[in-house]
Amino acid sequence: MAHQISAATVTSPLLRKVERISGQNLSLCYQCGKCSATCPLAPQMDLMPHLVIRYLQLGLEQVFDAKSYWLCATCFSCETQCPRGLDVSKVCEALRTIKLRNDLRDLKIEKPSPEMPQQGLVSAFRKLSPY
Amino acid sequence: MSEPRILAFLCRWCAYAGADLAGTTRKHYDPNLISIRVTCSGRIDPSFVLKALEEGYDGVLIAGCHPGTCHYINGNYKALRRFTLLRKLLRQMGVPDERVRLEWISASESDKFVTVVNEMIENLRKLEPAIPVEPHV
Amino acid sequence: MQSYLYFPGCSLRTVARDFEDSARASARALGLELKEMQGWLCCGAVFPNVADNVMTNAGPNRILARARAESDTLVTLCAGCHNVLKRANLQAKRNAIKQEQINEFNEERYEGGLGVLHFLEVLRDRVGFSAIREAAKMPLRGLPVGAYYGCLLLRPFEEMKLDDPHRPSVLENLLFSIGCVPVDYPSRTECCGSFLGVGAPDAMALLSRNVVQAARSHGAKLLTVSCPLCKYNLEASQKQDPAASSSSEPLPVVYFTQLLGLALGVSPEDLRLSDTQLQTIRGSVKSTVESVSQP
Amino acid sequence: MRRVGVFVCHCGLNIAGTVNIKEITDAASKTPDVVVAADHRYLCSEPGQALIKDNIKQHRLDAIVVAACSPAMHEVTFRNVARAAGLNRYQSEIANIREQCSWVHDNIEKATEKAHVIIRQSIEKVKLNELLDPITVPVTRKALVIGGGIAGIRAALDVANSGHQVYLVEKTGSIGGRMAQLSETFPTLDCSICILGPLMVEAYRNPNIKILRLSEVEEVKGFIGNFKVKVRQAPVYVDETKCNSCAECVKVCPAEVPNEFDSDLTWRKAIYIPFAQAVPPAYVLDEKSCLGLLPQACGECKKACDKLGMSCINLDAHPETHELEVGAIISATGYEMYDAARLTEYGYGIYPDVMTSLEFERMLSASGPTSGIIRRPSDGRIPKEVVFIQCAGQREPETALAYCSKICCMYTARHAMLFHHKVPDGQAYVFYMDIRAGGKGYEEFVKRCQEEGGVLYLRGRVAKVHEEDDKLVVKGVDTLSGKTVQIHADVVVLAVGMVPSQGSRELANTLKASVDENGFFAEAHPKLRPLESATAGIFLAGAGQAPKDIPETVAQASGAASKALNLLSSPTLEREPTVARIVNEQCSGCGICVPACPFEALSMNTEKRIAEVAEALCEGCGTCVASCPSGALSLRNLTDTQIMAMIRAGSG
Repeated sequence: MAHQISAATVTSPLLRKVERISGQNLSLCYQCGKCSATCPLAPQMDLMPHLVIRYLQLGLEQVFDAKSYWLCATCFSCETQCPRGLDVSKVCEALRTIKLRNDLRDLKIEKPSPEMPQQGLVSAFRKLSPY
Repeated sequence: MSEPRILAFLCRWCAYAGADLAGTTRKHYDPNLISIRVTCSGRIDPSFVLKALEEGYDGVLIAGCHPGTCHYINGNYKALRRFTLLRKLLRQMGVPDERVRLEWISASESDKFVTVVNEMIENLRKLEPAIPVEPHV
Repeated sequence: MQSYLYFPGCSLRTVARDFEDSARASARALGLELKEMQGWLCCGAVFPNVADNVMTNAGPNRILARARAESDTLVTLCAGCHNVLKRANLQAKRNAIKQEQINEFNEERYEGGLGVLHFLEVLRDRVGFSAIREAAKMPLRGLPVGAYYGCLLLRPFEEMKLDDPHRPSVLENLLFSIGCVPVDYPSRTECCGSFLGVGAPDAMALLSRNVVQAARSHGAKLLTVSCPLCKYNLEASQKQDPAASSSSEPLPVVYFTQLLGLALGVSPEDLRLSDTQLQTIRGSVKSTVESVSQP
Repeated sequence: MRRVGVFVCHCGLNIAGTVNIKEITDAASKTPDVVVAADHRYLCSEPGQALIKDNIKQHRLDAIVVAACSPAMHEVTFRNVARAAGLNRYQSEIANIREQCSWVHDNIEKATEKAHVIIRQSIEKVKLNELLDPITVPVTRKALVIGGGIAGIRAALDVANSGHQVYLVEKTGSIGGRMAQLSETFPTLDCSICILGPLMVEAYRNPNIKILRLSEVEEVKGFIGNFKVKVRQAPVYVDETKCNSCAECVKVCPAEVPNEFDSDLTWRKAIYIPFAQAVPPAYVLDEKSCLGLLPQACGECKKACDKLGMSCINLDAHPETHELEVGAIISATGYEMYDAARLTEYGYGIYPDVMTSLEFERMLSASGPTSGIIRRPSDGRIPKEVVFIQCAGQREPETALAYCSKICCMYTARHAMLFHHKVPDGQAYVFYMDIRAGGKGYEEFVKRCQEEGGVLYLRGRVAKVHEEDDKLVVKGVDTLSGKTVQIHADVVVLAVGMVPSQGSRELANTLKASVDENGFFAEAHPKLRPLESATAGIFLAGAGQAPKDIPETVAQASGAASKALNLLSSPTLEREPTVARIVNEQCSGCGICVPACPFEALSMNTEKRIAEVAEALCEGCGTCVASCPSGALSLRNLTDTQIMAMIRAGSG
């Protein structure tokens, strides 16, 4: 079914919420794709970073079905390259945050290696769990 | 409580044209603003601002061209220098900073003009009504 | 002896003792003291990336407040901690409203006034590479090293401002000054996979292997890093790589401070260099010298 | 006691829809000194204007206020109406109740009240207006054109062909500019130098044009119609009137440096001809690369020339300053390319096979460094796979240039097609964001290039270029398929943007013209006065004003020339009389106003110990007035008294 576009699209609650939590203005994005071109994880993503932004611009809730924003490693390559000064990693973080705040899903960790530095574990908990 | 009122001194080359553009593009803003078209922000004598406050305006806006874009090369820099001194004087007189503002607004920045006016009125609403400045103080 | 207040961080006290010990030993050899700050705690590992988060700002701000009480400069080693502390410090300067919220939350005030430096910045801007060149009594001549920057040292660029985000040179210049031959390879600023090693190890491994392969194919005999997590990922991905084991030995990963220390004449034991690492280094230094002197 | 008439315009419903016309007209009629107030549906129409004229005569009005649209629209119209009815034209004022009232408010009561205040202000102002007449000044009927590119050449020819003398000042050794460097032009694929060359020669032969090569404008004094310009010409070591381009001097010159005309892809000697078709057709000695002028150490070129009995070379030449008097100035300073090395992700300057579009352009040119054969700079091999990156460092407000240079979509399509013509088994790829092909025949041209050239267009940007086994690996994205892509290319061409020529900002300062936020010359009005700078008598042409292509540049150059000719067509000109005035008795002679004036219109009369205003120089900004501590200075028809009256009128 076609996605219905209306005046409400540009002010969708989803878009507003993501903008508020991420602190990013998504209307800056003109879909040049440089974020996707530079993202080291893009080849493993089901929705390219620029499409994550596009879905949000159109208020498409299906953005949550993608695994892209869970794969974002916050490496800031996109932030460095974006010609319009957008930080997609913050948008991904906002999507994760919304998801985590809504359903307290637990991070499932296979037994971590004893050599794994603490910073890895702490980062993972901060990024991928609601705590 | 009566609405706060602003007097705006607008440079004809930039801010006045920006205000015109707000009209052409039908961007609405608070009606409690009256403007005076001046040749350049450098034309503005600090005494105009004092006079406006004395006459009971709640706020005065001075709007000129962005640095480096003055029609008369550097009138806006002179406005800035005079404004800096004026600010000191106003503070000594107890006039809050919100009442007098200097902004750079280009001929294409109608959005900025509208934002500045609305924001200024909003800020003035929060202040106590102005006590007219006594000319001899 | 010039002294700098220094923040170690959790990883350096556990799995990355080699980083801390080699850094402090190299610093001593250069006439610097890294003085551990009082009452440090975990920086939180990541800088809060969402606008409405106050709680994860608590840790770094407590650290900054306590460091400020001792000094006006704080030196860090781990790229992750450095990223968090530098950005928290910048936020304190730029966002007064947020800082007030954080200070209220913490009931411990930090109001700016501290400079957060990475040890690399100390070496580059305070000591100077020409001074290091002179102090390097045992230069590692001809050692082909892939400098691996990763993400957090350089980005977000506008906040970190440590080097050019696309073509950085600080590590290469350091390597030059101690006689190494830095290898230019394309993925030196690309991500190793970071914390994905915990939740999505396969995704991480693809990234890290890409870094290792690129460095290897451009002639690097070892990699040098400034972050324990990068080091772990680069090593772990090689151990798990079914393709690599048959073809070649794993590419060793060392901290830049270990190479620096070696060139400055610090003993390998004090630098906690493993036998394999040392063998690779000695082998490459030696072989290069030979190949040069042969004809 | 003044006799003021107030006229209120409905502007259809534009004003009448939000402002109660009857109420404000009634209120105006009750204002002191107002004799009559009337309204009309369209005051700017013939019947509307007649209404005003009739009232002026019938009520013997001595001033009018027109409450209508912005003064930017019809100030002149109603001044002329006043004049036609026998009033001094400066006894007319506009009350802007449309743009700054009816169009920006929706509350009728509030808007009406505000309109009334605006009208009161204008009444107070007009009551204090002086009777003024435009100032008449004589005109020097010659022009100066700065910049010898296609814009400057076209403008100079147009002015000269109308019988006026033109000085054409060119910074380099030859006129021709960027266009001389191009191979073919879009969309016709004309050989660039073939169509430019004849114009260059025409300019050289035109008796009304004096070309000053190796010259730069150093100082500009005066004002519209009467500029006094100092042009500094670097030492001309080779006499262009004697040199016959025999090239004997070049053979013996020992100094070699990169050739800027070939984008540094080839070498030239210290004594050289800028390019084959150079005009004036003479050699140039580059002081910086010459092995010894001061003290003379080499002199081989002179010896060779003297041996032939030519004696064109004078190694003792000195810089010269030309003092010119002109009435109009056309600035045609052109552009240069954005520094590609600043886009570190693309590796320009590190990988030799990453080049700019201008370098690729030179390579396509039959007279270029490779005689038109496309070769990789690194090894001279003919590239098979070429990646073109459009918008390189453009439309990037955060990272490079915020604007679009307008021509890159077109020349990139041309480059890709010409590459295909020259290397039929090659493949071109173009990364683009949008294809902007507005212009006559442009869209058709791009489509033709895409079809004939077999070019693969990829919609997206490139994140990184790096070298891998003598190939350039280009990592980008195709947003249409949603895939990241990687291309192993032989050459990467960056379509970097156009930036104002070096020194434009300084020249703008010298001309007292302004530049925009990107450093391009600012036009007086983006829509209605695109050929003029804000400073009277200074006109603009070409890419120095904004990025543009050749047809647009030529059109603007002819337009600027016609504006200049307009000015030169009459022996005198009129200027606005709303300038500064000084009351001698009040002047304390403090001299504060003198440096306050940006136009040097104020000076101290040392004998009388007071300041003086040169009305002809005064632009009427009023900065001096605000600086005067004794109130001796005033601005005609915008005096302090008038402003104070307007402040009071608004407050009550």
